[in-house]
Amino acid sequence: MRDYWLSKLFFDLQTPTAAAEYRADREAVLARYPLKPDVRAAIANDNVAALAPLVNAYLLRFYFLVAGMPEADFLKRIRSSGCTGSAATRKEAHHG
Amino acid sequence: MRDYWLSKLFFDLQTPTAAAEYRADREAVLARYPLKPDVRAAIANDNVAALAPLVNAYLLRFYFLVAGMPEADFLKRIRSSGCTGSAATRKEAHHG
Amino acid sequence: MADLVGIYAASHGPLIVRNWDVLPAATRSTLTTAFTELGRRINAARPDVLIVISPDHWVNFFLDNLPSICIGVGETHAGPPEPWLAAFPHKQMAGHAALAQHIAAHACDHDFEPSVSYKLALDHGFCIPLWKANLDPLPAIVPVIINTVEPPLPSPTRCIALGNAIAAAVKSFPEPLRVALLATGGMSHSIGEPTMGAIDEAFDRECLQHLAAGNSDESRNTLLKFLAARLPAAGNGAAEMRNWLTAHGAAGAVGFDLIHYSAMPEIYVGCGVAAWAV
Amino acid sequence: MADLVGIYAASHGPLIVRNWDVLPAATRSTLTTAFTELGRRINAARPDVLIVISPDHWVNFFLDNLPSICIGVGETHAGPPEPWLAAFPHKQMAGHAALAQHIAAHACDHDFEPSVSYKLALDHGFCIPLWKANLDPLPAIVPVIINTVEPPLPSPTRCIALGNAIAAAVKSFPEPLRVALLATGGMSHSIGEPTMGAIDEAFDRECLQHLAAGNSDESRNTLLKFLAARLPAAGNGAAEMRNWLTAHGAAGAVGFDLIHYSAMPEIYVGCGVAAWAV
Ligand SMILES: [Fe+3]
Ligand SMILES: [Fe+3]
Repeated sequence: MRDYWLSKLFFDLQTPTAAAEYRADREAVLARYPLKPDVRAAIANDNVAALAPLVNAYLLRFYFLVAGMPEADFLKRIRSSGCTGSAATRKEAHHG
Repeated sequence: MRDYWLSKLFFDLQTPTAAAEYRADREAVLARYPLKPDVRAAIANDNVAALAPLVNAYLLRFYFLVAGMPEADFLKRIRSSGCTGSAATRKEAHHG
Repeated sequence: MADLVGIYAASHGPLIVRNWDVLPAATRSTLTTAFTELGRRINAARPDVLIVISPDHWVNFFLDNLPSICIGVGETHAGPPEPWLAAFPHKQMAGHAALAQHIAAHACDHDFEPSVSYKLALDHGFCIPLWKANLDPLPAIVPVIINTVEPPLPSPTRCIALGNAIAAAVKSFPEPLRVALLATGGMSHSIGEPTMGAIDEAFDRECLQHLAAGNSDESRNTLLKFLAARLPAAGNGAAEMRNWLTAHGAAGAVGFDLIHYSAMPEIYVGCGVAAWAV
Repeated sequence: MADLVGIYAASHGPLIVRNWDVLPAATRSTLTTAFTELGRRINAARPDVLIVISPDHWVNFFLDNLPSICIGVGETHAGPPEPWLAAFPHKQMAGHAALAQHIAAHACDHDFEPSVSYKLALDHGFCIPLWKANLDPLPAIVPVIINTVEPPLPSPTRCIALGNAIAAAVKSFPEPLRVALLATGGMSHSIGEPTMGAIDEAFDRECLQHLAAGNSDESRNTLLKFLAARLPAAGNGAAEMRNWLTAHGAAGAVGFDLIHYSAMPEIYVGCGVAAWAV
């Protein structure tokens, strides 16, 4: 199950203008999305493990690129997250 | 085959604000859509017969309500248009 | 472990609401009686969740990405955006994300290719029957949108099969839930085309007979042959009979109870209200 | 009367473009050789239209309405919106609305429920192979988007069947046209999940063997069993093998020619380029 507004935030940050605004003033951008408090806290703390189950893996990875986290850091965090892979992957067996 | 921008215009006019703006200043609204000249002329002339094949029948009917044409007039025009029914209907047989 | 506790269908012509105050008293009385009986039956079935099968009338989708079938998996759904439905009593309606996701996954596993939506507004196709039937409490809604307004439209054959798949998905849902299904739209009518206002009463009555004949292979083939021959001439709005076919496929057995039918040119539709046995 | 004149597949990893200047010389040379040979073959087939089967990587669609399958019926398509693809030589690409509508109608008639789009931007999944293969002239493009990034995903079985339906639709198109098909994506890779960077070379090589074994009922069943067992562990990006399966279903006969395969961790993908006999 995805968090709609978290996903929408990450989706919208794909445009270079939105990404630049986010890097300049995170709070102003975040204020436009009705994020749940725990989701908002996970963003504030760059908590990869908490965000991973709530959003598509492609969007997750893209977000941390935009947010300025080095890819090596992202990889370390996702690997220690306890996350076993994206929903798309986990659904494979089921979708046969 | 539908005309995308004509359809988009009619679709957008569903909001009361857009409909009010259209009634107050058609040209300002039309200028925002890259309409082909013949499509634009058909709108200017309330040419139901010319517009009918280019747009979904629900949107067509809705547009003339917004544009202020009495339903009786619309019916007279669509009935004399030579149009044999919406694409959705014509597709029934084909789609089995 | 979920149970399918009721299967229903009802027309949803906008004029039922838009023109209510100027409709003949006899029409209002007939509609009130029919929808009250529909509501009485749904309330009596005590569903936790109501799967509502309806078209989208250019509210959620446009030519950018027009789905054949869309399943609403949101936790909530917005009320109708049509200005003339401003008095509809729910601005937000609860969804049932887990059941909806289960139905979507089951559909993908069984050879359907639906789209899914986490964020839908439910237009008059959903809300007129819900409102007029006066459901109390309003169950959680799982919206299933079948495109009947502009190609791509799923074929009648596939709508029956989809109903069957939805019923199987409900039965395989791992939590105890009472689930009902309401199909909306139809019967014969035309919107924005030369036949607007015309109702093909003979089509509607014969269609009801075929639905009453049940869902054996033979009855289904007879119904599909009838539709192939007659649906194209029954008006673009008659394409909404796909929703009834989905309900019919979910029922999958003999037992169809007509609550009301009459041709109602004053609201532009052949107005049918019905219940299937479960 | 249209003819299917070529069927191809190629990986589309973004780093092929984003990191081109910093890739090892040997990698660049290998990629250039493979894509040049792909382009040579497509150009030699002289297609008027190229059906391109690719995922959408969150460019056109969002959770509001996420399709399993979408067919692009526009007269034109926009070029890639990714900033790092700004140098892609086409801001607009011609579509083929008539063929696309014919494929969509044929799909609906044959038990598929695609969405259709009149307005798509073609992302790197489409444009990296088109660019690197250096097609001249660029044929008209009919985009077929198969969702491989986030459920709902069509099942592998259905992707093979869809390819078969696309081939039948092409053959039944009433105008003389030379039509080729290019599937993009895969092979094994992971994006944004713990295995990111890992490549399952054994999976890729065994998958290629199954594709080379043709499309008899027996080969297809063996392939599908292999995928059911191994695809889930080959990374979320391996879901894009659905596009290869669609090409395989369109080919429907023995004759598969591997142009290139190597595991390329430097671009995060098992990189395959191939052609089927037609
Ligand atoms: Fe309707
Ligand atoms: Fe990809």
